[in-house]
Amino acid sequence: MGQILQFGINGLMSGAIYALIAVGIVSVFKATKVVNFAHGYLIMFGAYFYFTFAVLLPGMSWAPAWYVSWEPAWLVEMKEGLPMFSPLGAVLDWLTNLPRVIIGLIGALAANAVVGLIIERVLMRPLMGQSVFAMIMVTVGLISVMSGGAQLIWTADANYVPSLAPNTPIRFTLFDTQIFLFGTDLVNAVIAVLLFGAIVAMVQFTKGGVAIRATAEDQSTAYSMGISVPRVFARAWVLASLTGAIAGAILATRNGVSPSLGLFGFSVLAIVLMGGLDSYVGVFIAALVVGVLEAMTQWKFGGDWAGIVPYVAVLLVILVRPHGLFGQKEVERI
Amino acid sequence: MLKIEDLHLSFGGIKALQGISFEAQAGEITGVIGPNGAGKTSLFNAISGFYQPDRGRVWFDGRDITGMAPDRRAALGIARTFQNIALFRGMTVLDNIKLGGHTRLKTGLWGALRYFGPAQREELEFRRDIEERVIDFLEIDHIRKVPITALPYGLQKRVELGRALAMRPQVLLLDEPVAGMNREETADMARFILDVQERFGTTILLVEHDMHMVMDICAHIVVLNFGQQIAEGSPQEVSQNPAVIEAYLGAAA
Amino acid sequence: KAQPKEYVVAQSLPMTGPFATAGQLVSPASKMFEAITNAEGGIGGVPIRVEVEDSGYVPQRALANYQRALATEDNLVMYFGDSTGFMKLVAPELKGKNATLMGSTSFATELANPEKNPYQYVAGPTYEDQFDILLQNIANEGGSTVAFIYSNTEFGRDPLAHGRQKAEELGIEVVLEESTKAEGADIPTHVTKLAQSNAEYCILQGYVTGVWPQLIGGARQLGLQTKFMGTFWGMEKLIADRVTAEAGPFLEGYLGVMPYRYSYDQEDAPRYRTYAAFQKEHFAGTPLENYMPTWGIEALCSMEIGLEALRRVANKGLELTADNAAEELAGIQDWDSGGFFGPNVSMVSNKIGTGRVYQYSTESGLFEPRSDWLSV
Amino acid sequence: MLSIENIEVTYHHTVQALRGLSLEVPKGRIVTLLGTNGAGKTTTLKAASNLLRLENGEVGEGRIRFKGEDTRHIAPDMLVKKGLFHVREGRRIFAEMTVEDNLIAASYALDGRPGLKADFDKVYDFFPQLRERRKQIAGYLSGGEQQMLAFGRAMIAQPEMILMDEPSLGLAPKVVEEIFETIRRLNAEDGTTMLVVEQNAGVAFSVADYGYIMESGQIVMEGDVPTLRNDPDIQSFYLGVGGEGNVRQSFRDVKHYKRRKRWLS
Amino acid sequence: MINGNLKASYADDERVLDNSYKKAFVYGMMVVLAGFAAFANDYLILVACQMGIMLIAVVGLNVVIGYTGLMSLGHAAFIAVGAYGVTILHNLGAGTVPDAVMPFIAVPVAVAISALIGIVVGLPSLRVKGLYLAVATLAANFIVIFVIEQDLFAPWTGGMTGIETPAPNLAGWVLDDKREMFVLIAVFAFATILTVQNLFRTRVGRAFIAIRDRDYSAEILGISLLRFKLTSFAISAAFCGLAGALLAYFYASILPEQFELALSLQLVAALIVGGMGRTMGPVFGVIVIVMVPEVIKVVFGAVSGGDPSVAQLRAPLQEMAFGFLIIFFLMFEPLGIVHITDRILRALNRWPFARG
Ligand SMILES: Nc1ncnc2c1ncn2[C@@H]1O[C@H](COP(=O)(O)OP(=O)(O)OP(=O)(O)O)[C@@H](O)[C@H]1O
Ligand SMILES: Nc1ncnc2c1ncn2[C@@H]1O[C@H](COP(=O)(O)OP(=O)(O)OP(=O)(O)O)[C@@H](O)[C@H]1O
Ligand SMILES: [Mg+2]
Ligand SMILES: [Mg+2]
Repeated sequence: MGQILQFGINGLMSGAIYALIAVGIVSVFKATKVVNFAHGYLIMFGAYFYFTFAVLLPGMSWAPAWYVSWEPAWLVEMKEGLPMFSPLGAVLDWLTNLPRVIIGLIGALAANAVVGLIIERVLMRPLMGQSVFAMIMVTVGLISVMSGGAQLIWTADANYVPSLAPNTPIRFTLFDTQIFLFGTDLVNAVIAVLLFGAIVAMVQFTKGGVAIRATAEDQSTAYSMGISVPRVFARAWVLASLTGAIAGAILATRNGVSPSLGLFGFSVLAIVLMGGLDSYVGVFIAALVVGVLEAMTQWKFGGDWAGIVPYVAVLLVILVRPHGLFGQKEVERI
Repeated sequence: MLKIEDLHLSFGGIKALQGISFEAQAGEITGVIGPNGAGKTSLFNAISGFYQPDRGRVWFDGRDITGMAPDRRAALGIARTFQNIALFRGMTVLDNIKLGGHTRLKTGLWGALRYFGPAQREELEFRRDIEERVIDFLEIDHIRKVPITALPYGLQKRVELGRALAMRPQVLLLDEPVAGMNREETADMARFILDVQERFGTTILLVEHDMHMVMDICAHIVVLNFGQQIAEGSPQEVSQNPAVIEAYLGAAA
Repeated sequence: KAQPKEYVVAQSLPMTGPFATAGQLVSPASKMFEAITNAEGGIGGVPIRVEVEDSGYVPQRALANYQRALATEDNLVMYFGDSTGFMKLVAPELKGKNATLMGSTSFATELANPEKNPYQYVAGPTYEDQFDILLQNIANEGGSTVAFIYSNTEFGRDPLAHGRQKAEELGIEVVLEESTKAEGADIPTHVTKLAQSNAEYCILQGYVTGVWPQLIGGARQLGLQTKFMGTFWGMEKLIADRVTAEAGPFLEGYLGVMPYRYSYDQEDAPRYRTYAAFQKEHFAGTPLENYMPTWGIEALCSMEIGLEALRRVANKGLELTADNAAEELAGIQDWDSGGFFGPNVSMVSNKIGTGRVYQYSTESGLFEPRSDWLSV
Repeated sequence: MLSIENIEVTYHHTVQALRGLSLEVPKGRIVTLLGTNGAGKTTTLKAASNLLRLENGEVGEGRIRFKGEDTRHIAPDMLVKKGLFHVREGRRIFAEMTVEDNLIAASYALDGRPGLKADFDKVYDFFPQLRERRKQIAGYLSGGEQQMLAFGRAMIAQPEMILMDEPSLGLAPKVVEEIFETIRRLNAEDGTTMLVVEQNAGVAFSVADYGYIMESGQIVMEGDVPTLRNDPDIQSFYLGVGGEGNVRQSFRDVKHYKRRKRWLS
Repeated sequence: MINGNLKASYADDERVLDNSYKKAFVYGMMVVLAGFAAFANDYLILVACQMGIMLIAVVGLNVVIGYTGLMSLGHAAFIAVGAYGVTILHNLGAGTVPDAVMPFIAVPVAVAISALIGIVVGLPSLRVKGLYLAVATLAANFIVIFVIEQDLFAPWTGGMTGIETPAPNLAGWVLDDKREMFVLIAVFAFATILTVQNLFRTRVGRAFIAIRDRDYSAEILGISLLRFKLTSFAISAAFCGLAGALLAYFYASILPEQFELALSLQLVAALIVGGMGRTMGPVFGVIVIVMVPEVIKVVFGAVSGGDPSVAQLRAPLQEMAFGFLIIFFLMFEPLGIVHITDRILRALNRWPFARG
């Protein structure tokens, strides 16, 4: 029982992050009918940007001291004589890293937004009003471009980044089994859920929603209704890259930074379709479900099995409900 | 030939059809008119098997086809054109018309993969047939190899008719064949429809909002309103009928 | 018959892809090997040329590289492959004129199998041997429980079955066998399972740059006392240093088996001194100036062994065919490796079953010997 | 209000659809544009509302002015906000959205124009069927209902000028009259300027002040409505009267081999 | 309209090589290939073989994506099935069945199995459209690879460590040499193209296209969606299976990771670049997709002169080039290379009467 709880919680925590990744895919789809196969790679870029601003730049010789680390006297003396890896130590280490973490996040958000805008402006907008299929396949092409680009810029080795929150372990006993949790994972999950909620609120409950759906369905007619289609496009992509940046930073703290982060995109794609491409609610549920299923499989069968959980899940769901758990109607045929 | 018996059809709350019954006489043109949203297209969809009626039957020369799948009905010889053109835009005129003959051809997968031999013979035979019976007949020989997208609306409508004819239909359902055509083009289309009836003795069901045309070429007219059948009879009778004038024709008639 | 004007030694290295770091540090080492070898008279007076091709750590690409080399180079005498996957992919191709003496970065057990294919060899102990050494070490230290955490790849799985049974022999209980994704694994879950198993020792297998540091970091933060151990690919100082720099001193006390001396351990290693001199001169300003990573050492060792075999063929005045080379290779006995290995070593069924346990210290940033040279 | 000065339009850099077409729509008037299929009527309207680019068509020569302003570099949505609304050919409703949302979408045209608020009831009063189906997915509406919705969107936008592409397409005769009645009313009451493309010349003439006839990308005839009405060609080809003694000839009597008159050639 | 090919009979009009240029091209190709097989150096043969195998697969993919309009991102799975199919059959049959006849049994069976699995994977296509199908197939790809890698089946599939593959022995003719394989592959490639070409001259092929353009009105014409969607999937899976079988014969051993998403994407890319729904599309596409990296390799070798620090930039650049290729065509020549050649052909046709 306690075990189930343990892995259930782990699952929910990674599920929350899936949801955060998924929100980017859904937003772009809702606005443009384009499923962004390269979203995982947008996230990878986010991760690398975080790495750049939180590790590479502070590592530079010219980096100012306050940027590299924050060590006021009181902090230093508190650290004195603490055993290695003590809970308090974790908090203090985090405080020391705080400047890098903050600048890292800001930098990642900004840089990724730019990337998103470039993609929209250079690749999506010229195809606007024409073939959706083309736009989608362009994102498929982006996969290679971005993963190649990342290797060109940052090389392919794995790197490590400071965590967003103090990584104090949380330990408690439930149904007389020890439950272990990581502070940062909890915080990450909370961040993810909050962001998700905020975005859904923004898109769902404003008049903007209509404009977005109109644009998605028929761009030229939306235009002739006085809806600024390019703006809708741009916003969707920026939104995707911003959430992508955060998600990237989080994944980076969990698994380190490497081009393989891009692969997350595919399993999340499966999750998104499982939930129903255009339904935030459905996707959120799907994300959590898959997260938990994965953790459970992990627990019972081990890592290799966990890998295909999303794919099996999506196949089963689609066979029963062709448009996902909560998906609407027909999707654009490609 | 085609007998509709107490047909009921509804979508959620909306009652599209409520007890439609009439019979289309073999070799005649039967008009179906009515205000927008009266249920004309729905009726066609029910006949061609797209919607399953909640109640009522559809008889095709003495045979109950109510439960039958659309493709089976097509095979029996029920062809139709659509209110908003449904041609295969990726193909040439010729291929579109060839598609009409799908159910008449026998070639199976293996034959098709081989092609040379029976498949080829059949194809050429079929080609000759549609050339003479459809393409020349509709005067579209000059656009045979033209892709649909490059054709103006009027011609597309004609090609759609051609595709239906390629099925050698016994019953032909035409949903607003002259919508969006000017007087001249309408006249041509009317001519073709009459020729089809005269030359192949096809039973035709015609939905159209152009009253001049309907009144001129239909032998018999059924009037729907909000899914109900409010009148039936010869053009004269119908056009005199106050209910019809009130619901549909307006001052124009 | 006429002497060729040069012999070609071709390599596939992961210049890009997940192990780019390794490939990019090894390829200069290969150039060094070329220079030094030729300075010492090449093979029977004929100079060698080392050709490096990028594989991106994709077996098929490496295979294509090999086939291109075969098709374009007429005097290809030795090949160095960069993954177990490639070695297995290519193995069946090594017949007749397509055969070439072939070393690699891999310690896969299957490769040490002269009957099945005499041309491929392992320049050290196989992963199974390395596991033996580690488990032996655990037993010596009086450990009683161990966990195996391995990446879900053939690299990760290679020694498991064997390790299981060895542990049993030594009376060590395997309390957890956990497979993870090779990259981007779900760290919290794995660490949790490790914590719940509360193993004294944990052997990590099948990782190079990723995952294992996070696992150890996670465990430390949970305050686990588990001692972590790695095999060859988990023993690189550069990685350990980077982890320490970027994420903290998690790796303090990390143990592992390493077949060779580290490049900074040069007293009894004349060969290392030769290299060091060359590096000082030619690689000034690069990471290679004062240090040769374990990957480079491994590649060098592998090529030195191949070279030894080829020279023996040449000295007999025979043609440098793959078959002659393979025969001489199998015959290498009580060989003085010039310091790669402590003692003199022998090729036993195309591998060298010798190695040593080292421990990492975050202060010194060095892997320091924790055991004597063990042979299995 | 809207003036088009001999524009050339080509699609995909190959198909030339308009060859030096010019027309003028004065403020507060209703002008109709007639022509056979493929003549280029729709293209003309798309050019005016700057939607061509989305179909890979472009205006080469010539100039288009709306309220004196060259429209070439005004984005379509801005044009709408400036008061030029285009009712597209073939309905083009948002099939996956509800009827109501379709109307809301149209209200974007109001943004930035002062003192106007969307008035949905006006539309619903006009087309009661739409009120019944306000929450229904628009794609399921009947052809005619969709046409009504398309027209309703124009009413919501309350533009200064409407480009209307075949408003009577697929509508019941009664509704056609009503629609043209509103066109007249919108023009009389709100002073909305109109450019109406129609196939049904009869009704078009009943509301228009002035008319243009086009053939293969060019204006071949123009004049105020009474003159056009009495033109024999117009009568036979667009009004279908003519032949012996100005009675409408029955479709049954039409023959294939009747020579097709063309203005050009 | 004046043009170079006016037809005397419907039979002529139905011809595929309906003008002298096409004829010249096709017969020319045959000659070139024959010469190539005889004289090209080993490495070129190697590349050509890979092209041929990929070509067969892409032709198959074209049936589903290009002609039937069903998106698939998982066709590598069928190649895997074909490859593992023959290998396993060979291993099972070893001893009982004489080697000389083995291929004649193994290949058809493996192809049939691929077709069957194709039908299974195609099943969602009846209810699911577009993206959902794309991701369903993508998922199928992951799952097939996963199954192959499972220890449970390792005794047959060799699991993650891959498995050795047999060299085909066609009634005594053992093709253990790449050059011989090339002949075999080339023959099959021609055959597949011809077959597909024929398919689309008949009602079956037209039915596919109808389904692509708008399936509901296809149904009205009496085309059974169930039957033809599955047929389409079966055919294309079968061709990919065949490609897989040849691949197994070509390489001395195979690894699961050869058949992962990357390969599926390559197939799709080749199709996009070459031109979807067109006979020659796959041909041009494959040539480009395979050649571009090779060219980059050569060029790069020239400029970098083996300097490792530069050489390490090559692979990423190749990868990016691959992506840019897809994007470029989607944006500037969505109809693919065939569209370019069409224009040239048209010009040639009219010449000297008019300009194309
Ligand atoms: N699939 C559907 N789902 C929901 N309602 C539908 C559906 N199809 C038709 N309807 C409704 O049924 C009614 C009849 O529609 P139908 O298309 O038959 O009208 P119609 O007579 O063809 O009108 P028109 O002359 O404008 O084409 C309409 O009110 C329409 O809203
Ligand atoms: N998107 C397009 N791409 C290519 N050619 C086009 C396109 N749209 C229209 N055309 C061509 O331009 C010409 C004019 O078309 P347009 O639709 O403007 O005519 P129209 O007068 O509106 O005809 P209709 O009465 O059928 O609406 C036609 O020959 C048509 O083939
Ligand atoms: Mg209708
Ligand atoms: Mg038009």
